[in-house]
Amino acid sequence: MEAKDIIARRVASEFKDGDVVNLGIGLPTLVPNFIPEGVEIILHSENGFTGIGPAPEEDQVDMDLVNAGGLPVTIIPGGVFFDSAMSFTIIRGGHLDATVLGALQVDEEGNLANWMIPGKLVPGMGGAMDLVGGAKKVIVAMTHTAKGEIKILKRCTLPLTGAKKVSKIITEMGVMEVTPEGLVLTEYNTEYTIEEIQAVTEATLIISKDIKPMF
Amino acid sequence: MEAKDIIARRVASEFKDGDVVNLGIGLPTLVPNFIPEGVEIILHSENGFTGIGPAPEEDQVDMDLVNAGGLPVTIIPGGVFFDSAMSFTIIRGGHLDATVLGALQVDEEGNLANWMIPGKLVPGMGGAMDLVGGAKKVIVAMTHTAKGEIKILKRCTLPLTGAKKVSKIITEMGVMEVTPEGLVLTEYNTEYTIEEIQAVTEATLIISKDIKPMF
Amino acid sequence: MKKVISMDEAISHIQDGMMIMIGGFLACGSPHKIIDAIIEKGVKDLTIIGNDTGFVDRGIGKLVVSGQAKKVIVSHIGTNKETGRLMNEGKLEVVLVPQGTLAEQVRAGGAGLGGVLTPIGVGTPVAEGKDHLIIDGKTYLLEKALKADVALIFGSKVDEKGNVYYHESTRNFNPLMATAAEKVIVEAEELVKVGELDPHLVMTPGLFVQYIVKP
Amino acid sequence: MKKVISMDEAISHIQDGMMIMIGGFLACGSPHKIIDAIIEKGVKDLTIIGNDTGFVDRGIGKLVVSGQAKKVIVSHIGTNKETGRLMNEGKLEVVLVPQGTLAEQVRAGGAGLGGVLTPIGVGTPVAEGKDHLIIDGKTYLLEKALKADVALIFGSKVDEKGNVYYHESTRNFNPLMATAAEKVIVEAEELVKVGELDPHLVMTPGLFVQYIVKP
Repeated sequence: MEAKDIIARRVASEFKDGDVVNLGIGLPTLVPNFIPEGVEIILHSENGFTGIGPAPEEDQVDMDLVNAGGLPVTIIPGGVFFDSAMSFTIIRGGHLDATVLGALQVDEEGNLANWMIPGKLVPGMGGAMDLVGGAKKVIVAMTHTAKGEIKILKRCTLPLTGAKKVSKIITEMGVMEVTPEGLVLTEYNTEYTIEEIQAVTEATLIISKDIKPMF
Repeated sequence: MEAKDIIARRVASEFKDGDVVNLGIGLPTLVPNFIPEGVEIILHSENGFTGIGPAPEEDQVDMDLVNAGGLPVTIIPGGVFFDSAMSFTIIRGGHLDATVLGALQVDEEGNLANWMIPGKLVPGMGGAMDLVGGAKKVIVAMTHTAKGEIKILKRCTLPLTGAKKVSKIITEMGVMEVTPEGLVLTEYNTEYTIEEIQAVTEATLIISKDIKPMF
Repeated sequence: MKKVISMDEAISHIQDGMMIMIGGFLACGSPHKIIDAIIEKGVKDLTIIGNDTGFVDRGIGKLVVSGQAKKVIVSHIGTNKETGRLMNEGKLEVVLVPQGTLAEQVRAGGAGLGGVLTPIGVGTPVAEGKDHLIIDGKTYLLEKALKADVALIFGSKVDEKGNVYYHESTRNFNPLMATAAEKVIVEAEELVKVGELDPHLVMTPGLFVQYIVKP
Repeated sequence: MKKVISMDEAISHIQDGMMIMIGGFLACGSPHKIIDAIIEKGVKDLTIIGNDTGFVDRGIGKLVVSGQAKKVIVSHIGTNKETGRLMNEGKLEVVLVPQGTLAEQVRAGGAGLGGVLTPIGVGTPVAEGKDHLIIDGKTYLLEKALKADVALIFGSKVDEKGNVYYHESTRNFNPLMATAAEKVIVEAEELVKVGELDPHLVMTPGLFVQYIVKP
């Protein structure tokens, strides 16, 4: 299984029936493929609806109905349209059970940076700051490193998206919970040793005494 | 013509085609009877719609559709329903061309008191403070005195609904504009002399040099 | 997620001393059957947030008459003489709030905002003891956000996922309150299957609603 | 009140140096024909408030590419490389705002509120230089209300009184912006007669709309 599928599958097991979830663009959009049977989650799209359905057939594309990445999608029965103020009432008001986003950097305090690299790349935060600040659970889902570059740090060096907001980090190597003591490795992918995982992690990993395999 | 009809008729001449107007309960609700032909005003109901129509026939009463006084009404084509937040976005945001309300007291500074008499009557302000604070033009429409008691004062003694917000006072005796200099009598009902009007007005009336009959 | 429950179960979520929001405007759009069930159950010391205290025999006012409210936060009490009487006797605390401010305070509670910066009430008794902020030369009151333990709302059509449509002027405070409480219980006038409501006509997305009762 | 006007007349309301709001989310729900007409007219030094700068060849982004914007206030610029390039060259001022904050700032402008008290952005670069308020122990940023000279919105169905229905995810910022400008011009995808829209489905009451163009 590819790294991104490993990550998406593990993220999918975080949810319980009825959870309202916002999935960031990229890797997080793979999560619905792995939601277990019997669990129904409500997918929220910050541009203004709940109930994101699968991508339409090419001849069914309706450009009035796109996701937050601007791509055509569908809406499932029970989905609802609303404006941007209501969309962020849902996000900021604590009505999202979880958000799943990627990161440029994340650190042991639960700080997250994913909206700019000064002087280099400034896409803007879009809805990410609201999602990180408002969701009950903030799950960072990403490959453990970016082409060898370390992303899980002691302290983020890039401008923050949110301060001390991350709940959990899920990579292809393991699952790390953000606690007041630091990052606790609770599960790991047995294709790696714990030492190998620590070697590509700047933050000190506290090994949970209940640590178990990721799957 | 009764005093209240005189007042309502004069208020009705304040509006131009397309104006959005909120009419308080009581006397102001008579205003639509006198709107001139060719002028269409949009009536706003603060409980959540525009386009208040005439009262329904008894056998057409629908208790889902009431005005801000709780009485059954109708909605005209082009009317729109909304929630209380939108209703007061319209009011507070400056999107009402005028509001017409009664008063317990009004004064030469344009202060208005119409929501409580301490220790005696405390109905509450309802939407009146928002209406007085938000409408572009605040018209006080009332009988000049209340059973002989003077209501147009130098300074209100009752708790205020709004400070320095009144634009114009229209009574059965005349029309007074609130200006930085005080109340300017611009029109009067020729059934009274100016002296008679001043006699039942505590505020000093500045007589407009262009003063003219009320009709 | 089964949201449709019995009235008994719904009422079990309402406990002595709770802060509850109740939708409706002069009893139009109030959850009448839930109100009756609360009276039957006899919980006490409730703090009630609503637009008004309705009438002695209809709407929120019945809970004032029954003596189950220790405090009400409303914009208007003039249509229920019992509210004034109990207030004057010191048996009921009454906080009067301008209607538009109340709507925004509830909305802010639901939207995760700290409060509302409104010009309404400046220079009136409403402003006493509140922080005044001057922004770009204009004075605003800081009115804090409101939240509740339970919101009781009325929906004209509700689907099994809790999506709500409000007919005509029944909407008023209902959609705002649905965002601002730990638990939201909707009294459905009509219960429909998922997919039967036009997703554009849903005014409260089902994610806000925990329980539905169909009396 | 005749609101339906020609594109030429609509464009005449847009002048050099104006602050304009433009609806849409990654070009979904943007008034494309009006944008094209602005490019043809060639007004300059515009400050544009929108969710994002769309794409180089679609949406608000076309006004960035054409060099007519001197400043943009948006949440995201990552899908339009020209925005970043002009910003880096000092030819375009870019203010990045969290999407939910931007939505509320526009809403506050329309609702007559002084600003927004949001927890989003605390501890990030967004907070720099802004007032921090502590309310009940939690820190909020004071983000000021936004208003514009003109708002350009897109409506799927518009009646002759300016009542607007937005289809699917085209709604986004459009109804918020329709409340927050001196003049509101709506580009109608379909123009219908008064009375043809369900008054529950109207998302922008016509009172907010000054002009309608049907390209």
